[in-house]
Order: sequence, then C-alpha cells, then structure tokens
Amino acid sequence: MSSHRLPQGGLIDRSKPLAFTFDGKPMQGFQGDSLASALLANGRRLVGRSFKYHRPRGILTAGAAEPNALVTIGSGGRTEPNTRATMQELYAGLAARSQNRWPSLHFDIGALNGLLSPFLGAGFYYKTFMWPAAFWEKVYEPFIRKAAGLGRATHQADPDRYEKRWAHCDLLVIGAGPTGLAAALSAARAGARVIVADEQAMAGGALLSETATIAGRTAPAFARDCAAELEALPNVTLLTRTTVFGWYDGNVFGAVERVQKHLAEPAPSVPVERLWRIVAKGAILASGAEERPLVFGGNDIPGVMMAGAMRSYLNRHAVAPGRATAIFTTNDSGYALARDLEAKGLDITAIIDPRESGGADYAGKARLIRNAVVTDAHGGRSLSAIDIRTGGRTERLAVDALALSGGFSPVIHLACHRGGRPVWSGEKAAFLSPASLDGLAPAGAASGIAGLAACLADGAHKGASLAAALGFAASPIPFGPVEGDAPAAPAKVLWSIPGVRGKAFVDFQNDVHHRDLDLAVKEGYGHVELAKRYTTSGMATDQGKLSNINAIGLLAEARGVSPGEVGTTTFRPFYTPVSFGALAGAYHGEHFQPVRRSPLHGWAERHGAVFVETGLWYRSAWFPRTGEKDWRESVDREVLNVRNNAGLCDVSMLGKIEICGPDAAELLNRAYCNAFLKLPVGKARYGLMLREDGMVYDDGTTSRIEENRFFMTTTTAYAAGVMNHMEFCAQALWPELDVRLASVTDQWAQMAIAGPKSRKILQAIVDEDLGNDAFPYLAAREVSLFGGRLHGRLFRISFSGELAYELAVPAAYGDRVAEALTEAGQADGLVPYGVEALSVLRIEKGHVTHNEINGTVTPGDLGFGKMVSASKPDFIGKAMLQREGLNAPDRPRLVGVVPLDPGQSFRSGAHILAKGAAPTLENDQGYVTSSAFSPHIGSTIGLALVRHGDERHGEDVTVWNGLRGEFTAARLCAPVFFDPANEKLHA
Amino acid sequence: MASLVPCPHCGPRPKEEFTIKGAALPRPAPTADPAEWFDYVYLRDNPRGSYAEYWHHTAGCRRWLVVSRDTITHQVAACRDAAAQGHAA
Amino acid sequence: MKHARSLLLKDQRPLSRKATAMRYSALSLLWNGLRGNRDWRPAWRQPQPKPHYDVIIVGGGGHGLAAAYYLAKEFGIANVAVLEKSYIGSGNVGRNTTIIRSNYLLPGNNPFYELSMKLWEGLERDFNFNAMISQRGVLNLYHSDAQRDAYMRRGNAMRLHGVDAELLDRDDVRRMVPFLDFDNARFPIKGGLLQRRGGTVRHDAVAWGYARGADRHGVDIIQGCEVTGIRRENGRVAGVETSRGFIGCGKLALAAAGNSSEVARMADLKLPLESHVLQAFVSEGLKPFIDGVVTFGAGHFYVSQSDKGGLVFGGDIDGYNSYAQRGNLATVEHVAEAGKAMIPALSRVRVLRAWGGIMDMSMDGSPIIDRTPIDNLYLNAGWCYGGFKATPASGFCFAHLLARGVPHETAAAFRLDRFRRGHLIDEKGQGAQPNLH
Amino acid sequence: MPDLRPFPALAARKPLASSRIRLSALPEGTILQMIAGPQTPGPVDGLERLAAKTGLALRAISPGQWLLVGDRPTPYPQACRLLAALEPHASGIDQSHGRVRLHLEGPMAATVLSKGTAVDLHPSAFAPGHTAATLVGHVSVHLTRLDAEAFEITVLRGFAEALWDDLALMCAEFL
Repeated sequence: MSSHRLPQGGLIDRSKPLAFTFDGKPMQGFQGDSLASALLANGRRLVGRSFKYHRPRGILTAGAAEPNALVTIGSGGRTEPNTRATMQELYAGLAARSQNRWPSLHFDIGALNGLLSPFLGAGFYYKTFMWPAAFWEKVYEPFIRKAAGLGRATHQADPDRYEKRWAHCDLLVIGAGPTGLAAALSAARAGARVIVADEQAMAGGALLSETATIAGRTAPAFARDCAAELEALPNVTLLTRTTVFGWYDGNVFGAVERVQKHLAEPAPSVPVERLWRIVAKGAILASGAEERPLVFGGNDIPGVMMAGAMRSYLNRHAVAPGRATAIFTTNDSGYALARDLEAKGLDITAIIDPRESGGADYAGKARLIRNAVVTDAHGGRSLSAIDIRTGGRTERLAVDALALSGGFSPVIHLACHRGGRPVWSGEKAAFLSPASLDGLAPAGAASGIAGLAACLADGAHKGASLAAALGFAASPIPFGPVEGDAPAAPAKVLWSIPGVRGKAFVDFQNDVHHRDLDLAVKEGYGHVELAKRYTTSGMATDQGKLSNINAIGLLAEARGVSPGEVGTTTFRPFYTPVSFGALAGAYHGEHFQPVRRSPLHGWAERHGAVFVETGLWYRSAWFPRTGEKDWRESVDREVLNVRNNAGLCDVSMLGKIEICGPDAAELLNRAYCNAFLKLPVGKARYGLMLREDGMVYDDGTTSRIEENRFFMTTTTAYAAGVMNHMEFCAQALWPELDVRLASVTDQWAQMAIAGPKSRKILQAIVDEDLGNDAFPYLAAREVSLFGGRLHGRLFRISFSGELAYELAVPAAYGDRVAEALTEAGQADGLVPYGVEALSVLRIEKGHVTHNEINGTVTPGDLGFGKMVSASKPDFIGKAMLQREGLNAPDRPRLVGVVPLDPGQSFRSGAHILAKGAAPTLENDQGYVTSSAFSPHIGSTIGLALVRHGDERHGEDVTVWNGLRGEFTAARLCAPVFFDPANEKLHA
Repeated sequence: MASLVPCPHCGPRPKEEFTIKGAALPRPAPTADPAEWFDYVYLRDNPRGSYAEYWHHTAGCRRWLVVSRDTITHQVAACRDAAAQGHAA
Repeated sequence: MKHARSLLLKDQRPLSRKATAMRYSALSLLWNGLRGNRDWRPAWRQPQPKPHYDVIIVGGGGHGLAAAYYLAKEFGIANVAVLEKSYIGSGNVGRNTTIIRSNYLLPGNNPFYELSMKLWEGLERDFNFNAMISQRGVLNLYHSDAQRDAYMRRGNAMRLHGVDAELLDRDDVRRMVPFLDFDNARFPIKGGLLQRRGGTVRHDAVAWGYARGADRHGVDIIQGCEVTGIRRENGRVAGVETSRGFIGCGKLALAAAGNSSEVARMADLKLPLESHVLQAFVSEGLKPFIDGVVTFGAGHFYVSQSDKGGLVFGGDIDGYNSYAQRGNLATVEHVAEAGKAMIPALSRVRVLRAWGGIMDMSMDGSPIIDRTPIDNLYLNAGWCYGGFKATPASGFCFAHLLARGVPHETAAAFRLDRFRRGHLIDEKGQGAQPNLH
Repeated sequence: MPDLRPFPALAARKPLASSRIRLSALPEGTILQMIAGPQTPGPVDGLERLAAKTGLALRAISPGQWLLVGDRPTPYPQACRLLAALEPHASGIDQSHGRVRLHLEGPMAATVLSKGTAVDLHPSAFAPGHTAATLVGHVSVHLTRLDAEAFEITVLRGFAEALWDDLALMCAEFL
C-alpha cells in the first residue's frame, strides 16, 4: 500500500503526525484528518462489508451520509460500533476495526450470500423459512440474527460523562458553510443573539474543500476569518462538532455536541457529549445539499466515490483518489473536480457526461465523452475498470478511481420534522423543503441554490431579514467578488441507466439494488412507504441520505409517474444517529431520579435502619439488631414491641397539605366523600377521597388546626397527585371558593409514637397534658415541647391500632426530637420500627393502603360504604358511584384471610379459589392484597378482595399460588385481626 | 406545541414542567342528569384540530391552565389560567 | 428503466388463476430466482370499488385486514371491502415496537390476548407469509416488593387461564440478562415476571400477510380510498361516501384506530376515546445484543432487538391529545434516561430514528369490540398502546361479531356500554384518564 | 435537656468553589409562604410593608403567592404574628424548614443553571431581581437572580441534597 498523500496543500497540520491502526495495522495520518481521509491517504480502499451480500466496500462520501465506511472504535465501555470513518476525527492511538465480516475483512465468508442473491431479493424472507414451524426460532432466525446487524456493541457500562443544556437565541443557524456564515454574520453584527451549529470540527463547510476565492481570500481563509469574528462577538455562540438532529414544536431544536469524541483521553470532569435543546425565535437551515450517486452496475466497488467527496479529500486533506481517475457526472460540478485534480497534476482518464453539450466550459486535458454513461464498474476489492456506453457502443477503460455526480438534493430533513411534506421541483430536479415553514428558513444550497456567490448572498440576505424582523437593524453583508466559482446547473435526471449488467445499488448499506425496487413495484409494494419497508431501501444507518431520491426516481419510472407523485418517505429525527448517552445526559445510575430524603434519615441511619426505595424516598424498612438472623426476626420484634411497649416510626414522607381560607372546609367537603364541614377545631378525621369515576383515589387524616386552617395528610405514594388534585379542585372546578393551599410535606418531620407506653414517653417532651380526657383519640393540636423551646403539632391518630400519636416538628429539629424521644423512651422499651413492621401492624388492624386502594375499588368494596355521605349535595365521584357496575353484589370486597394450619403461609398476589375448586379463570374468586406474618397471632394473615367477601366470613377457601405451586387451605374472616373493639386506640 | 407551553404566568416552559389532565370540560351541576355526568367523565370529542386541555404547571407556578391547542399542528392558540373565567367548552 | 416499465405494463393484464394462487415457499423462491425473478405476481390486487359490499371495513391496518381475512376464511363472508385512505399498514401496524405477549391480569382481557397469542403461533402457516414471529420471551422487571406482589397477582391470573408465566428472582434475571444495572443506585432490580411465549413479530409483514390472505379469499383491498361520510337511511348505515365515490354496504365496521373518533363522528357517535401519540425508536444495527423483550419497572422503557439488528424500544405516551405522528424531545430524553438506567451499556449505542403512532386510548385502558347504537354499525377501537399484539384476535373476534351478530366469548367484556354501566376493565386502575393507561 | 440545635439539610455538603463557580448553602433562616385568596387581585396590601419591616426579602413564586425569605430564623411567637399579619387577604404558611436555599455564584453561574432549566437566563430576559419557579434537571426549584453572577435556588428540603449533587455535576467542568 502506497501513500496517496499529496506532498503539499490541504488543511492538515503536517507537523502533527498521528499514529493509528485499522484492523490492527499501524498507519499514520495528521492532525486535521478524518479517519476516512487518513485511511485513503494510506492507500486503504476496502474498509467495510455491506449488510446483506457482504460486498467489499470503500469510502463513498466525506460526510454524514456515509453508508459504507462504518467501523468500530474504542474499547471496553467506550466501544463504539458503526462509527462513520468520514465523521470521526483522527486522534493519536485511534484503533479502528472493520465490521460485519468473518473471518476477516479481506476474506469474508458472508460474501457467499452474493452468489445466492437471485434467491435473496427484496422480501425473500417473507416467502420462506416457514417450514417446519419450529425451525424459524431454532434454526433460521438465530442464523439470520447472527448474520445481520453491523458492529458489535459492548455490554460494559460507559465510563464517560454526558450532560444536557438549554440555550435561547434570536437566530439559530444550522450549518456553518458559506450560507450559514453569511447569515450568522449578517444577523450577529446587528446585535442579534445567534447560535451557529456545525457538525464539523471547524466552521466552513464546503468552503474547506473549495478552491474558489472570495474577495481575494482563499475559501478556507475566508471561513477562518468569519469564524474568528463570530467567536469574538459576545452575542454569538459558535458550536462546532454539533449536529442539529431534530426540529420540534415551538421552534425547539435538538442538537448534540461531541465535546470530547475527538480526543484519545477525555477529561473526566468534562462531558464527552452534550445535548442541547435550543429555543430559537428564528432559524436558518444552511445544511447544504447532498450529491446523488448514479445507479450503474458495480457502483459500490471501492474506488468509486462521490465527486464532491473526492474533491474534499483532494483539497482539504491533500489525498489523491488514485492513479487513473474517471468522472461520471450529469452536471457541471464534476468539472470543478476535474479542474482541481489537474491543478494537482493528477491524471484524469475520462469525463463521462450523459448530456449532449455538457462541460462546454471545460478547458482541461481529459478526454470528455458526451452522450455517454457508465454502465458497469469492475473490480473486486478495488476498482479496476469501467464500461462506458455511448451511441450503442460499449468501451472499457482501466481506471482505479471513479467520481460520481448525479446532481444535488437539498438537505431538508429538519424542515420536514414537523409534518411538512417536501415539494418536488421538476426544474431543479430535486425535492425542496415544504413551503411556508414557520420559524425555519432554508437558505443557500439547502433551498436549491447553486454556486458559492449565490449561497453567500442568500445567506446574508436571509440572516439579515430574520434579524430585521426581530427588530435588529440588520442588512446583508456584501462579501466581495467570488473568483473560480462553478455553479452547477441543474443535473440531467438520470435515474436508471440502460444497459446495466451488474448489481446497480441504490441503498448501499442495505444492498438494495435497482431490481429490488422493480420487484417491489411488481408485487404491489409500489407506494414509496411500502417499497421502503419491503426492500429496506432507506432504512440503513444513513436513513437514505444518499439513496432515497434515487429510489424515488426509480419507483417513479417503474410506476410511470413523476417523482413528485411518488413523494418521499417521512423525514424523522434524528438527522444523524444520536447516542443514548447524549440523550440521557447525567440522568442515570444514582442520578436517574432525585433522591428524596426524610429529615429523620440520619436518625434512622444511626439506629441501623435498612432502607428501601419508596418512590423517590428512602424509607427505613426495619432496624436489625445484632444476632437477628433475618429481616423477619427484626420485624417480629419491632411489631411485638409496639404492641407491648412502644415504637417510633418515621412517617415524614406522608404527603402534608395545609389548607387555609374561609372556604377551606367547603373544599374538603367536596373533595372527600365523607363530611368535613363540621369537623371541630382541634380534631382529626379520617377522609376518603374518590376520583370522579367513583373509585377510591386516596385516604388520609385531615385535622382542623384553626377555624380556617386544616392540615391534610395523604399517602406517600399519592402525595404529589393529591396536591395536584386539590389544586385542580380549587383552581379549575371551584375557583369561587377562597382557599389557599400549600404543600408542607417538607416543612414537618413527622413521627409515629405507638404502643401502650407511648403517652408516657411522649409526655416527657410535650408540655401539655396528654391525659385521655385532655388529649383524647383524634385530638389534633399545636403543642409546646421541651418547656416551650420548640413547637409542633400533635395528632392522636393510629395506623397500628395502638394508643398512638403522630408528632410533627419543624424539619430541621426532627432528627434531635426523634433522638430525644428514643432516649426518653428507652426505659419504657421504645425502639424504632420501620415500614415492614408498620405494614404488619396495619394488616393486623385491617387498615388499607394502596395495596387495597388499587384504583378499581369503591368505598363499599373496602367496607367504607357507610362513610359515603348521602346528604352532601356534591362531592367528587358522587355521580359515577351510582352506576350499576359499582354496586354489583358480586364485586370483590375486602375480607381477612388466615391459613387453617398456622404452619402454612401464603403471599400477596395469590388468588382465592372456592375450597377444592380447580385453578381456572372461572373459579377465580379474588386475590390476596396484603399479607404478613403476625407474631401476635402466630400465623400468616392476609387481606383480600374476594367476591361477596363481606358475606363469607368463616368460609374455607383455597389460597392458590400457581407461580409457586402452592395450595393453602385458609379461612375468610373479618378484616381485623387485632382489637376489633378499638379499645387500645381509646386507652 | 408542547415543546414549550406559553404559561401565562411564567412564560414559555417545556413539557416536563407540566402534568396533563385531558379535556377541559365544564363540570356538570350536582343535580345534572346521569347521562350528562357520564358524558363529562367518559366521552370525548377528540377532534383533529382545535382542542382545550387542562395542563398543570406542576414544576412552575402550580396553576392549572387551559391550553387551546391544535392536535395536528400542535400550535397553541391560547393558554389561560383555569380560574381566569369559567371553562372552555 | 425500460424493463421496469414494461413489467408494469405486463402487470396490468388480467392475472391468470395460477398466478394469483402462487404460494410462497422455498421452492417458489428457488424457481423464481432461477428464472430471474420475472414471474412474481402482485401480493394483492388493486381492485376498483364495487357499488356494494356485504361488509365494508374502514381502516386497512392490522385489525381491519385481519377482520377481513377471517370474515372471508373462517366465516365465509367474502364480499368484503377494506377501505384504506393511505397505503395498507400505514397506521399503527406499521409503527409499533413489534411486541406480542398475553401477560394480562383481568379476566376481561386475559383470554382474549391469549387467543391472540395462539393465533400468532399458527399465523404464518395459516396465511402463508413469514412474519418472523419470534417467541424469545417478555420479561417485566420489578424493583420493589409492591411490584413483585402485583406481578405475583398477574402471573397467577395468567396461570389460571393456562398462560405461561414465571416469577423470577434477581439471580434468575441475572442469568438471562447479565448486563442490566442490577444494583442501580436508585432502583435495584429485584426480579421479573417472564412470559417465555412472548416475543416479537415483523410488524409490516402482518399487514401484508393478512392483506394477501384476504385478497386470495376474494376481499377487495382498496388503498387510497378515504371515507368522508357515512350515509344513513332509516336509522341504518346505507354505505360510505369516499374519495372514490359512494359505496354501499350491508354492515359497516370501523377499525380506524387513532382516527376512530373522527370516523365515528360521521355517524354522530361520541366515543370514550382520546387519541395520543406514542413514540418508538430504533437504534443502528448491531450484532445480537439482547435476546428477548425486557421492560424496566422503575421508569418507562422497554427494548428488544429486531432480526435486522436494530434495538427497538419505546416508553410512555407523550401525554397530550394528538393526531400528529410525531413526538416530543422531552419524552425521547425520558426514554433514553430510563434505558441507560436499565442497561448502562446502551450509552454508546446510537439511536437512529424516532417515530410516533396515534393511539386510540380508551377510558379504562381496554378495547372495544362491539355493536353501536346504530344497528348495522360496528366498532373496533380503544386499543391504547396494545393494539399490535391483539391483531389476530381482534380481527377474529371482530369478524365473529360481524358474521354472527354476537361477541366472541373471549371479547365479550369489550362492550361499548361498559363505561355507562360501570363494568370497567381497568388493568392499571387509573380510571377515566386515558393518558395514564 | 436534649440538644435542640437545628440540623441543616446540607450539613454534609462542603461548598464548591473556583474562580468561575461557587456553590454553597445559605443559612436556614426564615421562609414564609404568603398566599392570597383568589379574589385578591395583584399584590396584597401590606405585603411589601411587611417585608420592609421584617427585613425579609420578597420573592414572587406564583400568582398571588410569595415567599418572604431571610438568613435569620424568626422566633416562634413572632413567626405566628407574621403568618397572620395579612389575614384575611392572605394566609401565611411557615416553610422555614420546608425549603432550603442554595447560592450559586460566579461567571459560569448562568451557564451551569442552563444545564438544568429552560428559563432563558440571559440578562436581557432575566435581570437581577427576577424570579422563576422551574425545574433544574428533575428537581423543582424557585430561582432568583440576585445580581449579574449570583442566583438563589430554593428547593424542597427533601430534595436539597439531590439538587446539590446534580448541581455539583453541572459545575464540575468549571471547578
């Protein structure tokens, strides 16, 4: 392999050589190279294999549309498959590996598929692999899956950082080529806030490969000067290595900045990629135009390259395409390449132009063959010859490089992301962006304009007028005369080429050739969307950037209609693929969701709590003691201790809402299904909240602190939802009510002190008399603590069924108060208990949680039928609760369940069958909603929702857990296992 | 729109700051016919085109808004506080 | 492209009986391949609409085509037209995440989705089209005791109907999918509910297979035919006004998915539905990365890998009423965050494409297959984001209802009046808020 | 008698500082939420006077809602009087413990915040004194621009550490 690097020229830094490897082979490039240009400079032609036929493939483009040159780079958690060599900047030590080949890139067994290609046409798999039935999954599919796919992704975690950010601007300029730079400068000089984004490492776009001059400066120098001016302006953000990938509603653009993807060792404190959401008042789409390939036999052989790409490698990277180059062009742009090749002293074997008078201005030495087409290219892993057909004759020319230009397609993807359909222009032989876009204006080549001078003028004009529309005194910047510009006249349309013998590829990566599209039309899949789906044309990683327009042209020919009538498939984000990492930003691992921490977290931690994730909270689940073998032992101890002595449990995460104002009671009366108007000051009441469809939504206690001030608690799980709902009631349903709502969940540290000794312990810190008369069951009052050093709110409510209180103190004091109580209660045996013990205690008492309030139960199902006010004129859920189905006698209703043999147990989620009934859907009677081992009863106990459950106390049933193969004989009972007369509550 | 909802109190804000409830319909009178209640709770016009929806600016001003939006273009025609004046029909 | 044009002309000649009856097989592939693939025939005809059909089905998506297929094949009613305003399969059957499963909880749903699963299992040989039905398992992860209990209940409900279900613990899951973030700092994985028979299907092929099958049984599939009105005479539907003129019918069957409300409005029906956009995504092609379907229990994310190598994944609906088949970047990010939280190695995988489907979200999250108050008008709607997996059973049960006049036993709960009567089928218990189902 | 010193929510977090960015916790002093009734249009009578008299800073958080904030705790009896001071036009709710205030300062402060919030923080759009209730990342906050390079970020107490940790990541490249 010899060097194809030209001795001078290009935008590479020859003082900074970079060593890299391809498939383990050491190579060298320079700073400023892309991986693709470096490979070409090293004489590397074959870089990949195609998807289906494993055909040898080389580098086709110099940009984002590259379908062939996909490689895997990086290692370990940084392994990155399917990296476009054309977009990857070279860095020292870059190790690139080819993909989709076995055993090697040069000798790939998969290439045998090419021999079978007559049988592997479009959609072949829909027609076979159906027999025998079991063979699909066992034989065919594993083989197909193994053969399919491109690169191999890692299963290791990514060590690098990602982040997101927002940005706002008057004008977003997408693409920093001539059009974009002109637009940005024209708006920015007038003071507009401008963001310019370009996917390349440096601004300039096509200017970087251009040999024309602008006001005497070379195109790259002009680009450099423009970029420098933009960088210096405080109202401009110039983002290089940044791809705007999507246009969303509200003129929001998604962009991804590859902050450190060009570095061998990313700095750990800096993200490798950054996702931008850019809010733009206006935007200019200066994304340029994509050169179209031509569809002839063997157009995929390494050595065949887009003309613009060849020009870019030549001028920007100083890489020669080959020794003998031919140019096949349907428009004048091929001649700019010819001129530049000759200027570098490189040989052009021929220029093939299908037009009658193409290249009229061409003054070079190359043989110009008009009225001619290339029908076939030859060669295996590298191009060796082409067949040229002219006037019915075919001539074979030996060449090792072939440049293609089939015309230009404006890059209008973003303009179509919000539902607009592209419009076919017969005159320009191209699809143009949808008319009258709101907020996004295509400019320059992206709007179908050709030529450097015209693009500069159009960009300047559009940038200035958008800025002017926003009130800035902007005018288009004149950039001076352009010399050596070669505006390409519209191409001759050449969808299909007569006389083709070999496979003429339309979609390179997916190996869709022109006959596949014919077949699709023939079989009834002629609609552009069906053809895409049937042939997979346009579904490769380039999303049809090179192939779609040719496919449309070919479909149009096959159907006998115009390309406009065929239409395009839908352009959707992402313009180019975006990594999961960038889209996720920092929000994964421990940052996936924010942690919500109780003010008693430290207290619980000090007492050895095992924590469990509950929504965003961490709750203390149980508090193991030395010597306890498992969680059950700890929980049993905690439960018994609450029943016998006292326990302290953190309930800070209950939702807490303060409801003030003259109509607060009225609002509560409408939000709860039970009555609240007459709740006395200083009292708490259990409240049941329904949804408008009559189902129970949430429950909790609400206390009247003052005449016009209530303190509502909700369940932990529904705290946010209930707050939203209460605000909905107050703002949307009944705005005439004077109610003021505030979430005070975080203001209060709240702790339950439960057990027969709780009063005594609490009295040690509470100044007021807690005697049963002074502070009876359901009392709820502000109290003074520690001799007036602190004030809190005390509620005599009980979830455990014991004599119990909930004490709320300002959050920052929670930790100390809990500690003080723990200390004060030590003599009386107070210990902390967690949610596991809390759960046992409440099941023993038959108190429901969201295990039972599952969104499909009515108050009646839970045994709360009598609570529902019959007299209130209105409350949420009243009307729908009357429906027949919600009052059907056979609805599942809450019931208790115990195993007949205390040695046996069952679990939540087990189903209830009639005793001895077979486990079938018809025999399903209900299910266990909650279960626990009750150390107090000495057996598993459960709550269940069972058909007619409330009428079946005492009935023997089978608790069936098919997942575990368990049948447990059990008995239904009242859903209260402890102190049914509530004596302890009132003690 | 939905990428940016023009909150009348906070200015344009992204979707993730909001909770969406659904059709902004007037709640029937307590004495209304069951059929009217059923219609309110369960039936939806669900049009292609202009639609009024309740959005709650949960992570902003915490006001319930009535967002009038086109269900095809996502353009927001109006966005007002739900308490401002009655309900959108 | 001369030869293509001449082939098209040849296509326009009347088709021979032999040609229309061409069966797909390895042999036909071989034979045609050897003959230069010149003899393949259209998979379905492109008929002109007849003035009248026994049954007109509005909507050439999976459900409409399947209903037509079963009407003709199983119930002997072949004078049927499927009217599609765009191309067949242009709705949700062409834009979903290809998952099939029957892991349902409630008795109203469970037998229906299991019927669907059984039909999937025999579908390809039934309609002679390889839809690549691939039962590599659907695994729902759980991260808390409450989720485990809910899956315990669900798994047992499945077993009660003979549906396969396994409750896996953390180690079982680790053996199956070792690269999940088991020790996720926020929501560690504690286990999962597995349905081994769940899996994926090549979605477009389902529409094509049913279309081809229906066509072979005489059904007219009429693409590019938009229904613009429903003509009623004496309280019955007489036929439909379309972009291709009036077409009369004995029975009119609506299977318009996200557009159900709009079509029903033509008959003055207001439905318990909202249309919402659900986004889905595919990554660049990769060598085998993940085998079955895995769903995250601590966020909105599920993923599988297509036979072509792309990771196909999705999350929750965007949440607002929409007929635009495109989504919101916030949702995209939300899905990616959950994805990376579940599989940290996804980080460097690039997402290729995002798309949006319009879901006919019902008020209890379950579908409707029923008669309507208008005598000969039938409705198939409310599929929420579960429509794809239901395609065979939905088609079959809808055909049953259309042919026999009574619901099929597995779809007997999918009544339109269940909302009014209060017999809801609410798997998630979210009530009358469609965007929460 | 037990030790009853308050326990700051961010006690375990050390301030982060460089020449470009500084993140610290503000003292847990006084935060009073004042909510007007729906019939009260515009600012409540006496609100500004109350702020001036108490030396507390006034932050608008929502239509008819304000926070009165200050670095020093307000003794209980005085707090009770303040909470009732605007009745019946507005109710006061003590949030002195419910919210925690962070201070973000430095030339990169706005850049760091733009990694979390969609609010346009350009000085022309969000001048000193401006406030906004918004998300920073996944956490709801109340943002106040104190001066060109300084912001006060008020957050629910339970989320204070999570917000800090998210902000610390956002600051990392400038530390």
